[in-house]
Amino acid sequence: MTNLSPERQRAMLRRMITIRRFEEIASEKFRSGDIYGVVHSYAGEEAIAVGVCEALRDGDQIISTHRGHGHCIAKGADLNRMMAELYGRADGYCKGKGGSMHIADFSIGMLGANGIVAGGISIITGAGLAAQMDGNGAVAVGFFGDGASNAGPFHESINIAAAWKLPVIYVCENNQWAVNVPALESVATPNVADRAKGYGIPGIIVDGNDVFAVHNAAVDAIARARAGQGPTIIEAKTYRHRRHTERLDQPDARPSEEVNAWLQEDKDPIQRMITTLQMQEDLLPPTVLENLKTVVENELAEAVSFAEKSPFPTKESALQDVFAE
Amino acid sequence: MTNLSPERQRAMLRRMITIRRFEEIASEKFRSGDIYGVVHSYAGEEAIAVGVCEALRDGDQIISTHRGHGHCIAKGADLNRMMAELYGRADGYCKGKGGSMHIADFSIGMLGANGIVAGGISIITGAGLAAQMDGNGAVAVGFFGDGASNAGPFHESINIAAAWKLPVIYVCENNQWAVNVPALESVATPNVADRAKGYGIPGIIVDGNDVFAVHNAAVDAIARARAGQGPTIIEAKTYRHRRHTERLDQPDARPSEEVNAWLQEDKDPIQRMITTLQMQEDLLPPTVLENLKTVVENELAEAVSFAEKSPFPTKESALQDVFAE
Amino acid sequence: MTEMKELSYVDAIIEGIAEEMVVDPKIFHMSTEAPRRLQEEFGFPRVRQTPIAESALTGMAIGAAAGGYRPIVDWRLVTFCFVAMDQIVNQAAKIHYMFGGQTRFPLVFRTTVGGGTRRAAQHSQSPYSMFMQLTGLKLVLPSTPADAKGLIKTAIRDDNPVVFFEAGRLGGVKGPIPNGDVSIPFGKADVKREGKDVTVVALAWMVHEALAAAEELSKQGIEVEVIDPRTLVPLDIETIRSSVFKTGHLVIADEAPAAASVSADIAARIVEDAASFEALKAPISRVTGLDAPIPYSPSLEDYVFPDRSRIIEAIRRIL
Amino acid sequence: MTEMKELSYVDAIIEGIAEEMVVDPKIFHMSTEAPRRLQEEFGFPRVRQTPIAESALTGMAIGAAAGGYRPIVDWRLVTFCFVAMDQIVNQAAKIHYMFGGQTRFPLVFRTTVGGGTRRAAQHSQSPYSMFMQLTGLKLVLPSTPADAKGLIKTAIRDDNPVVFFEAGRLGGVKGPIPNGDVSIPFGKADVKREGKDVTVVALAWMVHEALAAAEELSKQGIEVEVIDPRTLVPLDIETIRSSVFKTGHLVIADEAPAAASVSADIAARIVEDAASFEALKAPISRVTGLDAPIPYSPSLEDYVFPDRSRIIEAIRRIL
Ligand SMILES: Cc1ncc(C[n+]2csc(CCOP(=O)(O)OP(=O)(O)O)c2C)c(N)n1
Ligand SMILES: Cc1ncc(C[n+]2csc(CCOP(=O)(O)OP(=O)(O)O)c2C)c(N)n1
Ligand SMILES: [Mg+2]
Ligand SMILES: [Mg+2]
Repeated sequence: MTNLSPERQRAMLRRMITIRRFEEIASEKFRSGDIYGVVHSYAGEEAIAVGVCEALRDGDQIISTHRGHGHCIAKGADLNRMMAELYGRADGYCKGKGGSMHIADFSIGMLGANGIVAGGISIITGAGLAAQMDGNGAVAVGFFGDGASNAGPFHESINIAAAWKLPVIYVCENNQWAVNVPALESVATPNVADRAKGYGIPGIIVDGNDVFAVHNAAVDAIARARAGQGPTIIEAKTYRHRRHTERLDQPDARPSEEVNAWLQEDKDPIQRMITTLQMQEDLLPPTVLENLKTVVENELAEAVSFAEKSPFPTKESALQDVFAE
Repeated sequence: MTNLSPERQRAMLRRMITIRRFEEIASEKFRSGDIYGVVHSYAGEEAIAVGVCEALRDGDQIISTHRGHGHCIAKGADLNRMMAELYGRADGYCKGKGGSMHIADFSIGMLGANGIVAGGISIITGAGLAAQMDGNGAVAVGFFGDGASNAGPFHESINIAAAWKLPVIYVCENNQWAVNVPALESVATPNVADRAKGYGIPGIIVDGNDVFAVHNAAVDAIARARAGQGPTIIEAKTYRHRRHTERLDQPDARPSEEVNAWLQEDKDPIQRMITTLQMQEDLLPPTVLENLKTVVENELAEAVSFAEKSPFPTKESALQDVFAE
Repeated sequence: MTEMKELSYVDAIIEGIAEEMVVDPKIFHMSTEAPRRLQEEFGFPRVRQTPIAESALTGMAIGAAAGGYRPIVDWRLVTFCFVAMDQIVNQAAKIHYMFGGQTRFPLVFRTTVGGGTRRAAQHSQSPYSMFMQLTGLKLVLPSTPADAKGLIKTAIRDDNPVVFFEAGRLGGVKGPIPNGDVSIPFGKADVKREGKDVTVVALAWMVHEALAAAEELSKQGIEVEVIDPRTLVPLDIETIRSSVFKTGHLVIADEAPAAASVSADIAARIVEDAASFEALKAPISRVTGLDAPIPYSPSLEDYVFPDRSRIIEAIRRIL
Repeated sequence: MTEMKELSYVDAIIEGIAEEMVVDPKIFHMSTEAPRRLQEEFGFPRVRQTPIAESALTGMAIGAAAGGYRPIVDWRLVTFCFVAMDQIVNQAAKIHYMFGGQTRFPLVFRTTVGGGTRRAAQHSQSPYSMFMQLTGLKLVLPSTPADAKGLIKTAIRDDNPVVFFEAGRLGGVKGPIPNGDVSIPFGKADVKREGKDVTVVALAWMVHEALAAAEELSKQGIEVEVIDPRTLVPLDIETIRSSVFKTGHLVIADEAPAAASVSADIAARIVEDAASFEALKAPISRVTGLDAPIPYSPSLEDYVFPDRSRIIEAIRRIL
């Protein structure tokens, strides 16, 4: 299923656990009032961000959605600055100006979360254009949801990328719902990947909760893109573990049997990865797994404490950064 | 090729000739300064509007583009009021407020030309939704260009129409150019109809200069729509005889050999129809054809004279019709 | 006197819609998330959940309106309507005029404006002023449940495209709702509090801040008149002008940024008219959002938005 | 003194772009129709003709800017930019701020505004005022070839998103172009004519109408000062204020509709400031497009747009 080294496999598992625990803490801190506004949890979809980003190299770029924490972590963002941003503090990635829906780290090629559905798709296409003009083989990856695939910018961007053979990989995280609307009612075909036919590009469907399947699909699409053969749509079938946002006053229309089924160990991307690794001898002895979880826990405790200690931004700083000097 | 009665075939020919001559007069009057602003000629594409509209019945609706005169005439608009509108006169369809890019006749189900590429696609989709809710079997037809097929509204609308099985026929007039950009550089696949695959609906390619081929495709798609089976994309391959607009200061990037080839009798939709009719005994004797041309000529002369006699609107009327009372 | 019931601002709007939907079967409602009450009361096909395609929805509403329906499209947060801006600017606002008044387009676009929810720049906007440049749209911005209900009914009955801006911050705020058919005409400002010393024109959430400021200043003997225009198009400048004749002092309070805004417009209209210009005893003062996108952190967001204390400062500055 | 050459307004802009493109290889130009000179001089890939997908182009420019490029996107007529409005409002205008100033987005959006071309409502708009509500964009609106060339160079060199509005009516108007590096700083209004009796702030095409009006009135002994702000963001209100101190009379001339416009904004800013409020000897007068979408027929269009005679009337009214 994969020929990644044991180290890389464990590193991927660690990132997936980091994302899950980050989201759990974010939910908790949202409810305790330390995090404001809105939080969209990526729990349940970790295999996609991690599977794809593991296939990238330095200089490659990604863009995210409103559900952005997982993409940040998978691309290597700093947990302290992420948590501080959620806490609205001066040491956050955006100096407290962005919050959950607007975390970016341009220095690592993470071009940002986005509060507008499909808002990032054309931006990452432009990053792909820049990469093509640079001619250094870099690629750009746009993450977006099944809901976003029905929006105009999806079409305009993928059509241009296909016509211009831009090195962009469009990764649809099909978690089967857009807030309370099922994808099957919104997307005209059963699969978002079917759309690829309309652009003459490959449309690959993968089990989005199988990190290696995702990774393999990403490796192929990225190789294609680096070779100048143009874009690919990867549709990763998945499910979100939690309601649309952490706001409890918003209804969740998903049938509870459906939700429960996806919460089981045989569906959970992290449990599945652990099982897979454990099936290979010596790859993930219990102590290693425990150790890894402890490391993650410590890192996140450190991130929370970093955030807590960081000051709120001075009010005058609200008027800074409107324009670059 | 067709089982339309001779009368209907001749009526279709007459409408095609009317469109051609209307456009020739519009070009001439644009150059003489009687028509202002901008005129986009439909010359060369007559078979599409006429072939499709012949398949419609009362209560069906269409929407047009910036290149709208042909659709108006094919749907049965009044030539006098059309010409008066181009002349900017009070008796024009829009009381002189609209001009060439904004002629509509809601009473006959012609929902308007549109200055925005792809601007009408969602509006006609809404007309289709209304028809579906009315439940009386009416259909809606959206005309648009190859260029428009790259715009976001194309995607959003067709996806919804497909998901909701709306009775809409999307007719792409692929004249192979969008101003000076060749469709082959802009549309990611060789055919706009290929896009239909991405929505799980039929995508039919027809020779857009063969009025019967267009008509047959329309009949099928309309039957499907009336039967509640949802939308169809019809791509009619065609070519515009003239530059993008009648403004001579705008360059025309199309190779002159290409243009010339399309101007030949064996490509011209009207000549082709005449030839086809003349191959059938007694269907179009020379005198009938001459007579038909004379009738058209007289009607258009009357339209010009109607327009010339109509007064310019009073300036105060500029402030009327901003809101419906 | 009949007893009045209480409803929240949002519930009042939904009730207004529901009442109209009962009466007129041509009304239907589309949005990416359907209001639960409407969904339960009317269901599909009159209440539709849609793909995320606000541009298509907006255009579809226009097409359906041409076909005799009275569509309501809820864009949800106003930030989502920008993907539909072409349909708003180039189609909805102009279609009646452009085609010489041939047919009517009875449309309501609902949308939520305003900040204060810690949702950062994209999700905290109040861009109604931008829509004022678009001749051809009626614009509503209520500040109380009763106004909201009364104005949504008028919006639905109007034969033109109406953008109905709902103040997010007021969504849960309760207020009395008169019984019976409570529709409120467009273009009639409401004097929310009478006063003789200074006129404060306030919009949406700022109406309540202005009332709080008035209460405070009243204790110090300053009587503030608070006017809520309620509709931006048509704008009832006459009521504002009359108040300025009385008070000679004008403050305009709006959480949107000042540049090219309704607050600028009101100021300009007052000083363009010779009589109201003469009546002014002091500079006009605007109390608006500061010149920045809306930041996330509470310490920043609270600084960017105006409030009662800034209204009080502004009044003091010009009195 | 070196000899000056003459260029049309449009050619001056293209020359400005071409000069910058020679110097900086990171600049590239995208639009649905490429300017011929740029195409010939630079060709693909630096000058790209694109599918009709203004939203994607706008977003792509943002992504390419993040990657170190300096894209110029020509939306062509401003009416076409509304399909890209989300990328303008929610991405370009806010992206620097929202992400805490992490990186720069040097972008120029070119677009043509204005009427007078008999192209009816959709194709005759001047909606720059709407963009003023969007904190985070710099807005340019030149009225002469020299200003156009100087300001496009500054726009390209600026590290922020700039919307460069080009007045369609002025496209073919010729004027002298100074030699050398003619870049003009943003935020500096230009006094196009000095006068002591009344200040006319005019934009784009209206600058020329105002100058014609000034010429006319000068014969009658009225000396009009004509000020062209040139950039709307930043707006040089100080130069306008100084002029009002001198003349005590202010007329603002803009072909866009009055509501919530830059003309309203200038008026508001003048009367918010105690000193300029005091300096005003008469009401402010705005000369703007009338309240209608732009109609097609010459008899109608000419009525809707203001011109020199309406400027003269307005001046007479307040003097
Ligand atoms: C243009 C736009 N319309 C509506 C919304 C409100 N909204 C936020 S997330 C969301 C659902 C997105 O669904 P999907 O793309 O499948 O992503 P998911 O939340 O499932 O990860 C909606 C409708 C938005 N942010 N932007
Ligand atoms: C949104 C938008 N962008 C650009 C334009 C300018 N424009 C007018 S027609 C046209 C080409 C349209 O091409 P196509 O759809 O193929 O129609 P055709 O003119 O070939 O009939 C363009 C770019 C426009 N009207 N609207
Ligand atoms: Mg989803
Ligand atoms: Mg074409």
